Amino acid sequence: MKNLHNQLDWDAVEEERQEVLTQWPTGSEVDYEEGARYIRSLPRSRNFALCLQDAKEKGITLTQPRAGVPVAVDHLDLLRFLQNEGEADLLPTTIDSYTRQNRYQEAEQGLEESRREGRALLNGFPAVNHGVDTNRRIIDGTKVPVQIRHGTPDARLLAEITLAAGFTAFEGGGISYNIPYAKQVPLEASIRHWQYIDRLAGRYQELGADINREPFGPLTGTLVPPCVSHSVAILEALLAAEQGVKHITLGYGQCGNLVQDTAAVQTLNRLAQEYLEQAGFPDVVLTTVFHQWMGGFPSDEARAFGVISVGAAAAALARATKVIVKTPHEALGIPSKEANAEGLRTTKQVLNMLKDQMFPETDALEQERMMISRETKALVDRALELGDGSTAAGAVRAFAAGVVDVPFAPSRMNAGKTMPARDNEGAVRFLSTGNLPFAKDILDFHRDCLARRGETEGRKPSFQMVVDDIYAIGKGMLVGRPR
Amino acid sequence: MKNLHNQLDWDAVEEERQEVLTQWPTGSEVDYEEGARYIRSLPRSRNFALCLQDAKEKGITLTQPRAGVPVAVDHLDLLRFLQNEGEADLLPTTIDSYTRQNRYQEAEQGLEESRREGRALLNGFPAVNHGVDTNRRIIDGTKVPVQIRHGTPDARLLAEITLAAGFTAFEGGGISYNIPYAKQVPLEASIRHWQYIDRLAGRYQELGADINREPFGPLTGTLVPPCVSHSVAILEALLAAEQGVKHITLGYGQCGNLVQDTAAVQTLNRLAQEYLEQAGFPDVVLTTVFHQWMGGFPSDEARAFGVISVGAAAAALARATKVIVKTPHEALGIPSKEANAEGLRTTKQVLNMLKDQMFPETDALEQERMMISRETKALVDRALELGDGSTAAGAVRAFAAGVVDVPFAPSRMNAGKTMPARDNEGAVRFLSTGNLPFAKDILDFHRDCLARRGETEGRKPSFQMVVDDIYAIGKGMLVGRPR
Amino acid sequence: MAEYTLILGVIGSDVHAVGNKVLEVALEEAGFHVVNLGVLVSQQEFIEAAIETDADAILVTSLYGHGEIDCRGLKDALIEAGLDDVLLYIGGYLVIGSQRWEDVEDKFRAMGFDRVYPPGTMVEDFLPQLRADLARQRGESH
Amino acid sequence: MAEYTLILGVIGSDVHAVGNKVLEVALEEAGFHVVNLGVLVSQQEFIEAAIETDADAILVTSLYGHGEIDCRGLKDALIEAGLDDVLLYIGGYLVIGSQRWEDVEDKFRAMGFDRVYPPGTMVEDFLPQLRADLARQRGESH
Ligand code: B12
Ligand code: B12
Repeated sequence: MKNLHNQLDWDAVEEERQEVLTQWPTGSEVDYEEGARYIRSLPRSRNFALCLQDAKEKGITLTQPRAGVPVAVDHLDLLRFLQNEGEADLLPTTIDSYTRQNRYQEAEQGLEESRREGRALLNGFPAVNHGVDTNRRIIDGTKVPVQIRHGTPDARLLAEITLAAGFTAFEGGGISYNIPYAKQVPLEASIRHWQYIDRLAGRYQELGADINREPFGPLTGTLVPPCVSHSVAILEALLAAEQGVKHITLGYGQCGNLVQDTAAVQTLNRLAQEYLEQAGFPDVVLTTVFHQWMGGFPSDEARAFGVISVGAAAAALARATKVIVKTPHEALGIPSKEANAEGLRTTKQVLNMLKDQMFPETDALEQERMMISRETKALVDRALELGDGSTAAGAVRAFAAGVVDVPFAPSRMNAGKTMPARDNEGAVRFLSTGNLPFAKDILDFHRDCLARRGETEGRKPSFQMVVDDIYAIGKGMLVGRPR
Repeated sequence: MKNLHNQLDWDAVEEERQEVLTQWPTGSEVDYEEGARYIRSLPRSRNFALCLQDAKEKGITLTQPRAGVPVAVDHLDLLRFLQNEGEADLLPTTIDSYTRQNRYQEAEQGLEESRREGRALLNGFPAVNHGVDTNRRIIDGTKVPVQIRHGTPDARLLAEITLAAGFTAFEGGGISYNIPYAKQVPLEASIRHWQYIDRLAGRYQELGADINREPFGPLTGTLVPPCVSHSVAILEALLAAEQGVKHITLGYGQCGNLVQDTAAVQTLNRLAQEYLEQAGFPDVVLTTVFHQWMGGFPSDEARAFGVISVGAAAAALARATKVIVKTPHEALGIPSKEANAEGLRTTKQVLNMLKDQMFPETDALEQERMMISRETKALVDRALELGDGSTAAGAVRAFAAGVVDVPFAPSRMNAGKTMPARDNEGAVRFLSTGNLPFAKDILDFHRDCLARRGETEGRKPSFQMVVDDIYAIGKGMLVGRPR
Repeated sequence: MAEYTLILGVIGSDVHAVGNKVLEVALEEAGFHVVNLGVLVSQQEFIEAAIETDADAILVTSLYGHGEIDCRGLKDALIEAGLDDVLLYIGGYLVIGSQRWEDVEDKFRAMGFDRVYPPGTMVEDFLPQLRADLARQRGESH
Repeated sequence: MAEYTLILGVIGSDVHAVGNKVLEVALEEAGFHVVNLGVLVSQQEFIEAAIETDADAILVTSLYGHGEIDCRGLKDALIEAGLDDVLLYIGGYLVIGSQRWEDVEDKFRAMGFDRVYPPGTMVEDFLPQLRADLARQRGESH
C-alpha cells in the first residue's frame, strides 16, 4: 500500500509555487511544462536518470566531479573541460554558498564582482541569479547529463529554475541538506521544502521527464558511521518516493576500511529497496553513489592522488553506480579545472583496472553487512514508529530524540551526542552512541572494537582518538595512532 | 643436508678475483675486508638486509624508488631528495646500460660527456667507473640503506666495487639478469658469474657484514605469469643460499588482478621457504618485494598515479616487505626527481591507509595459491631433477628444454614458446604453454580461462589478445578488450 | 596565569563545523575560557559576544572561500564598538582557490586582522604566538 | 603491390624486446617482408642486414635513453656502404628524460633520420607515412 496520504496535493503546491517564484525576479521565467517537454526531447545519453539506470544494468561505475564557478561562460567552459579532458561521465553544477542560504542579494553582488574583477568571488554557480535561459545554455552546451549539487535547506526556487532549464538531476534532501548545512533551520521546515521539490520532480516525472534525485550521502563528511548516513538516505528515499520520484541515487561517503566500505554500498542498496517495497514503491529505480573521502585531505598533491585512488578502488570493488571524485587540490582550495580533470582521470584508470574484479565475499564482509543492516534498521524503524504513518514527522522526532544523530553536525536540530572513532582496522565505529536505540550486543560490539584499538595503542578510547582520526588521512594515515 | 658441494671454493674465487679486478683500473681500489669492516660499523638503520628483516617482523611494507644519474654529486643529490622529499625507506643506485654490458669505455665517454654538457647522457650511475671511494661517498651521504640495481649478466666487478664501498644490497641473479637483459650470453656463464657474486656476498656475511641479495622478480615486466617468475626466484634463491647468502628478497611484478597478486606474494614466500629448508638452508632470512606494474604505462600523469596506487594497494594488502615504486613519468622517460618523489608519496599514502587491512582470505584466493604453487613446483622440481644435484645445471637445462620459459624475453637461451594473456578478471594466464611440464588439469585450466574471455569478447583467443593486453594499461584498461 | 577569554566562530554563510569543534576543545584544554559561537556567525554576533564576555581575542574561521566578502568592515565595526584592543585573528581557506599566500595574508592584514593563518594550521602552530600576543596586549592595556 | 623489405632492430645495448616483437608481427600482417634483428643490434649489423636483403627501409628502435650516442655516425656509415637511398626511421625514447619533442626530432633529423617518432607511437600512426615514403622512394630510384 502506497503512503499516498503523504503526497502533497498538486493544487496546493501550485499555490505555493506562485509565492516561491517571486522570491527573485528570475522566478518569472519558469514554465515547468516547457521544461518537461525539453527534458523529454533530450537523448537518453543526456538524461541523468537514464544514464545511471543504464550504468546499473551494465554493472559499471560512472565518474562525476564537483565544479561550479560564478560566471556562466566560465562555468560552461569548466564543464566542457571536465567532459573532454577529464572524461567525466556525468557533470555537476555546484551552487555557491550564498544561494544555498537564499541570500540572492549577496550572490548577485559576488557575481557582479566576479565579472568585474575577472576572478571568482563566489564558491559556486549562482543558478537562481542566472535564471532559466542561462541555465538552459549549460545543458545545451554539454554532451553528458548535468546535476545540480549544493547544500540548501530551502532549495525550492533553485529547483524550479534549474529543472525548468533542463537539468535532469537535483541533489539534496530535507535532512541531508539541513543537518550538515544549517544551524537554526527547523527540520519540519526543510523537510517540507524538500517535499515540495520532490513533488515538483514527481510532476516532471508524471509528464514523462525522468528526473534523478539524490539525497546527500556523506553528511558532515567526517567519520560518519554507515548506519547514520544510511538512515538518513532511506528516510529521504521514502520522502522522495512518496512525492512521486522514480529515480533515486543513494550516497555513502568513504570511511576507508575496504570491508566496511563494500558492506556499506551493498547494504545501502538492499535496505533501501526493502523499505521502498514495504512502503509500496517497488518501481523506484535505485542506484548508489560512492563519495571519495569527504574529510580533511593531505595538502600534498601526490598524497591526495593516493587518497583519491583508494576511494576509486573501493567504489569499483563495491560496484557503486557512480563515484564522486575529489581532486589533488582538495586541501588547497577550490581546484583548478586541470586538477579536477586529473582527479577524474586517476579515478577512471583505477575504475577501469578493477571493473572486472569484485571485493571478495567473506564472513567478515557478511558480518559487517549484518551489523550495518541491524544498526540502520534500529534507527529507521524507530524513526518510522515515531512518525506513526508520517515519514516526515518520524524524521523530525527521531532527530529531536537523538535516534538519528549525525557526528559533527552544526545544526541545533541534531542531538550531537554521538562520537565516532576508528577501530584497529580503520572501520568507523561509535565511541559514544548517545541515544541511538541499539540492542545491547551492538553497543558491546562498538565498545569492544574501540577497546581493542585502545589496547594496541596503550591508551583509553577518548576524544583525543577522535581528533587524531580527524587529522589522520590529512597526515598520511587512516587510523590516528599516537606518535 | 646443505648443498655444500655446490659452493665455490674461496681460494679459487680469490684467484678469479685477481683477474676480475683488473678489468677496469678502479678494480685496484677494492679491499673486501675493509669493506666488511665498514659495513659492520653501519647502524642497523643503514643496513639494507637488517631493515628488511625488521620490516618483515613488523609486518609493514617499505618503499623504494629506482634512480640513478651519471655524475656522482648529482646522484647523491638525487638520492637525498628521494630520501627527504620522497620519504623513501630504502634507496637505489640504478646502473647505466653500458656498465650493464661491461662496456666501461662507453660508460666513461658518457660520463665525461654528461659532466661536460651538464646533462645526463647515461641512463644510470656508472659505479665501476666511479670506483670505490666515490661509491663510499654515496653511502656516507645517505641516512637509509642503498641497493645496487642494474641488469648485468656479468656483474662481478660491479659487485666487487660496490660491496667494498659499503652497499649492503645487490640486485640480480644469473637467470634474472640474463634472460630479460641479454641476447647471446650463455646461462652457464651468467650463472657462474653470479655464483661468484653470491660467494663474495657470502664471504662478507662470514665476516659479519649482512648483505641482502635480490633476484630480479619481474623479468620482462610484461604479463609474466607468477609461476614463471616464482620458478626463477626460487632457483636463484637456492643458488644464492648455496654460496652462503643469508638475506634474500624475492620479487614479483604486479599482474593487476588483486587475487592473483595477493596469492603470488604469499606463495612466493612459502614456496621459497620450503625449497630452502629442503635444501638445508632454514636460516635464510626471506623477504618479498612487490614491483608496481612493470609493463607499459599511460603517458598521462594522472592515469599513471592511478596505476601506481593500484600497485601500492596490492602490495599493502598482500603484505610484501617492500614495494618498488613507479613514477608518473614512467611513460615519458627517465623521471625528474620531483616525479620520482611523487610516486613515492602517493605509494606511501596508500600503504599507510591500507596497512591495518589484509586482502580477505577466500576460496578463490586459496585456489589461486594452490594453482600457483602447483605450477611453480612443476617447473622447479623438473629443473632440479634435470640438474641432478646441481642447481646451476638444472637451471641451464630447464631453460634449454623450455621447462622454464619467460614470455617476451630477448635471450636466445630462452625457448620463447609460451605466450601469456589475461583472463576475464584480468589474471595473467597462458595462451600457449610451450613445453612447460604442466599436468593436464593445469593445461585445461588455462585454456578454459582464455576460452571464457574469448566468449565474453566474441573472438577466439589469439595473439591479437596478447597485443591488446600489452597496450591495455597504457590505454587505461587492465584487460585488453576489443573496442 | 590570568584566564583569557577567546571568542570562536565561523563567519558568514560558512557551515564547516569540524575544525571549529576541534579548536574549541583544544583551546579549552590549553587553559582558555572559550566562547564558541559555532558556524554561520555574523559580524554583529562576534561583536556582541566580545562585549558581553569582555573577550581578549576573536578567532574568526572561514573555510568556504567567501571570507573576503564576509570580513569587509569587521575591523571598523569593532573599533566603533570600542573593541579596538581585542586581538583579531583569522584562519582557514580565506579566498577562492589557491592564491599566493603572501598576497592573501597582506589582504587580510590590510583588513585589520592582527594575525592571518593559512589552511591546515594546527593548534600547536599558533598557540605560542597567541599566548605571546595576549600577554603583550594585556601588558600594554593594563 | 611490390613487396617491401624492412629491417627492424633495437640499437646499442638496449634490450627492450616487447615493442620490437609487436612491430614485427604488425608489420608482417601489414604485408611487409620483415627482417627483425631483435635487441642489442650494432650499427654494423643493421648495415649488413640491409645489404644482404636489399632492404627498402631500416626502422631503428631505441628505448633506453642512449639512442643519441648509439646512433652517431650511422647515416655516414650507411652512405659509405652505398645505402643512401634506404629509408631511415627511428622511434622510441630517444634521449634521457623528457625533453621538448621538437628539439629531439630536430636532433635526430640532423643525424640523418628521415622520420623520427615519439614514444607511444602506434603502428597505425606511422604506417600511412611509411607506405607513402616507400612509394615515393621507389618511384624516384627506379
Ligand atoms: C569536511 C568538509 C566539508 C563538509 C563540512 C561538514 C560540516 N558541516 O562541518 C561539507 C561536505 C558539508 C562541506 C561543504 C562545503 N565545502 Co567543504 N570541505 C571539507 C573539507 C574536506 C575538510 C574540512 C575539515 O573538516 N577539516 C578538518 C579540520 C580539523 O580542519 P580545519 O577546518 O581546516 O580547521 C583547522 C585549521 O584550519 C585551524 N583553524 C580553523 N580556523 C581557524 C582560525 C584561526 C584564527 C586559526 C589560527 C586557526 C584556525 O584549526 C583547525 C584545527 O586544526 C575541506 C578540504 C580539506 N581541508 O581537506 C573542504 C573545503 C573547506 N570545502 C570547500 C567548499 C567550497 C565547500 C562547499 C562550498 C561545497 C563545494 N563547493 O564544494 C560547501 C560549503 C558549505 C558552506 N556553506 O559552508 C572548499 C573551500 C574552498 C576555498 N576556500 O577555496 C574546501 C577547501 C574543499 C575544496 N578544495 O574545494 N565541506
Ligand atoms: C617493460 C620495460 C622494461 C623491461 C624490458 C623487458 C624486455 N627485455 O623487453 C625491463 C624491466 C627489463 C626494462 C629495463 C630497462 N629499462 Co625499461 N621500460 C619498460 C617499459 C615499462 C615498457 C616498454 C614496453 O614494453 N612498452 C610496450 C611496447 C609495445 O611499446 P614500445 O616498446 O614503446 O614500442 C612501440 C612504440 O614505441 C613504437 N616503436 C618502437 N620502435 C619504433 C621504431 C620506429 C621507427 C617507429 C616508427 C615506431 C617504433 O612501436 C611499438 C609498438 O607500438 C617502459 C616505460 C613505458 N613505456 O611505460 C620503460 C623504459 C623504456 N625503460 C627505461 C629504462 C631507463 C630502462 C633501464 C635502463 C632500467 C632503468 N634505469 O630503469 C633498463 C634498460 C635495460 C637495457 N639495457 O635496455 C626508460 C627509458 C628512459 C629514457 N629513455 O629516458 C623507460 C621509458 C622507463 C622510465 N620512464 O624510466 N624496461
